[in-house]
Amino acid sequence: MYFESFQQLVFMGGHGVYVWSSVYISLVVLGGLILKPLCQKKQMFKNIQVQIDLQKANDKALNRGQDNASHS
Amino acid sequence: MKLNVQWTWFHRLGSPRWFYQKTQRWLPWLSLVMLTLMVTGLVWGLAFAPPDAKQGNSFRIIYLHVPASIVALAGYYFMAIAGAIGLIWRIKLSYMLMRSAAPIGAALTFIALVTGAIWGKPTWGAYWVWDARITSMLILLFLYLGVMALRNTYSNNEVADKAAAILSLVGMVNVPIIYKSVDWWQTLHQSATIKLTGAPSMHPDMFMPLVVMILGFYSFYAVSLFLFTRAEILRRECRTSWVKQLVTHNLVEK
Amino acid sequence: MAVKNILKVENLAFVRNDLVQFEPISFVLSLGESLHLEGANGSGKTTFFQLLIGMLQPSAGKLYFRDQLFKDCRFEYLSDILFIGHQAGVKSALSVEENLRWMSPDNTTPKQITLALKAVELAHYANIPCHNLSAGQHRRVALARLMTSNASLWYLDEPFAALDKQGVDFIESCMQNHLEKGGSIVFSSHQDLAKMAARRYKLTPFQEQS
Amino acid sequence: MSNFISGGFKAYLYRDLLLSVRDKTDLVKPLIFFLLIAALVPLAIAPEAQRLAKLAPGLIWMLAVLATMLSIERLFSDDLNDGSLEQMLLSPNLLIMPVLGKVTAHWLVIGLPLTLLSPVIGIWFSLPSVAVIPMMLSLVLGTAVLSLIGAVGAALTLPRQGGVLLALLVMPLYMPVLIFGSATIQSAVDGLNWIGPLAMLAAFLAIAIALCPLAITAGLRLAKNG
Repeated sequence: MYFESFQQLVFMGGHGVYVWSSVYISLVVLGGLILKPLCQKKQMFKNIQVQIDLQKANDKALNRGQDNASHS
Repeated sequence: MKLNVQWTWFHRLGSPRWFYQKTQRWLPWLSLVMLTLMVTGLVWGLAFAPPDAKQGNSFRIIYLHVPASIVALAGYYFMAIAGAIGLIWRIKLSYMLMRSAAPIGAALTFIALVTGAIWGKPTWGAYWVWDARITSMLILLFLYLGVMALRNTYSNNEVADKAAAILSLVGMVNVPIIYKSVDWWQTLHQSATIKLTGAPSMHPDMFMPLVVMILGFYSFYAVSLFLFTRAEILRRECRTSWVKQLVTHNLVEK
Repeated sequence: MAVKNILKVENLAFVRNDLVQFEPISFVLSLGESLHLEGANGSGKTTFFQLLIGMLQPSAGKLYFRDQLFKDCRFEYLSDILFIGHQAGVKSALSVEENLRWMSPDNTTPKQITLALKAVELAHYANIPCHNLSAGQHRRVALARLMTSNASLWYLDEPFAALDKQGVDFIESCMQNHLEKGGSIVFSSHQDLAKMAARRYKLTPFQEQS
Repeated sequence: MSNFISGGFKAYLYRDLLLSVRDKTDLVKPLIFFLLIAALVPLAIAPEAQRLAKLAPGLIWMLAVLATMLSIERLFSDDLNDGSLEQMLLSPNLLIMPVLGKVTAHWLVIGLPLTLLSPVIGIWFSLPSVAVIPMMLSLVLGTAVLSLIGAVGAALTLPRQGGVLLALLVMPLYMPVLIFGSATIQSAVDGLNWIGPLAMLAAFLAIAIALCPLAITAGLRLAKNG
């Protein structure tokens, strides 16, 4: 380890604030690039599930309609 | 009479499904590789590598600035080539790859710009210096924003992809011209600024973490691209049966 | 040997935003024959015309012109068709006579131009810039092309829309002597033709093959 | 007056020139914009001659870029609205020639007058007289490249006629032209050899003539079903 103590690692001879701020910003943006598609995927799954339920609902309604027609 | 319609576009629809299943298996391993590369590169560069003689420790920002700008530029070429493949062979999957590559490239260019600006403060005393590298990065960001903005102006999917592909191809021809002319412009107004990224002349101990970080960023690009493209496939194929099965199967399993 | 059928369409279909626009279309059009395309609004008639004139690439199916695939004979095909769509294509800064001159083939003589303008009752507007004219008159300038064009295949997308009595008669007479001269026409319209018998083709929405 | 069916470069060039001559306002607007902004600059910055002279090369080129961008937007949109673009796309022969005809017409109507007007700006910004010839030469070549690249942007943003979108698409592509254009004038002012940057501008023009029509025709074909 180039630096003797953890405290020196953070301070980095006066330049620590610049280095760690750029590291922080980069990690935030990189994290965003991973999390955004994952939430999009979760969102898409929910939408499609809603669509499927909707379709199933009106299919059922359709069949019930045909049953009444055939009975009466 | 069964319409034996030879739907040329049917079999092409299959490839997004193949991509979805393939990435389902590769993603865990690839993200593992990405994580190890990034962590080792960062720790090695920030904690173990010796500081630069002139710039001191602020030099360590190179381990973020240089990989981000390299992958951002390579990402633009990847996007343009994916667009070209889409245009020539009308493959939907390559359009989706192109569409997903744009935001990642723009984000990486943004990282390169921010880290470059922060790095400029201790080295030249000002946050923004019209250094050749940073100016070209700024223009690249505008190119990315142009492609993304154009992508959203068309409502019809097919046309939006084609327009974005054409623009990224026009951009691809211009990127080397822009880089060379900005470099030439830099020499014309040569102020006494040291070259920000003297990569090869560096000490091997400094250079090795840089290579690891570049590989880390490339694998990050791949992981993020796969994730974005998978979300794009779900959005475009939500009416197809295989996606519906996928959703129902997935919910039952969870 | 004169090729008998001038146009053959095989299962032509188009997909927009993953929605198939209409049931795949197949028909054969021979010389001297006209085809009346019918279909409700939004059933894809205009899209089909765009496919016919090569503006849109079909997602499936083939198009043959004089028994040659469209891709191989693009030049002959495009120089031998006349397409009049919803938009008149008239530049408002130019005069009526210049506009018709611009839209007619090379060898049209000035006499033909004035004859055509007289037929659509625009003769005395010849030198007036088009921005003074109404949309209906713009449409008549476009329809005057029926007199001056020497294309053998006509594509007319709802030519009778918003036209008065003489306009409809003018178009029907043009269509009739075009057919007599051995040309052929594909046109779409919501009203039936008084004088002419034309083969009908119904455009139906796409049924999902379950 | 020939026609669109067999007519190519000459037909569209002649027609567009006739159209531009017919409605004068469209012709004069960018030129007045060019002079107007040039007149504002000394008020905004400083009337002293030597400070303006330092800014002159870059400013002249900035104005040329903005004037071209202002006028390129309407190159294809009028044709799309009245339907003549559809007829143009239907012409059997190559679409590249009509497109080149239209862009040349735009250049003759906007680029050339801009170049002939630039000495006036040179005088206003007390540009040394030795730099006037290089300035005009660089503007002649440069405005042609600006028109060609602007036409690509106009074709791609055709259905959604957004001024800002066109600027966003086209500005990055204008950067090299801007750099070498103002460098030509700057090196002439400094007494250096200005043939080099001028040759680069000529090279950009050659590339633009070769490649831009391909992108323009592809963009136009999209506009119909946008």
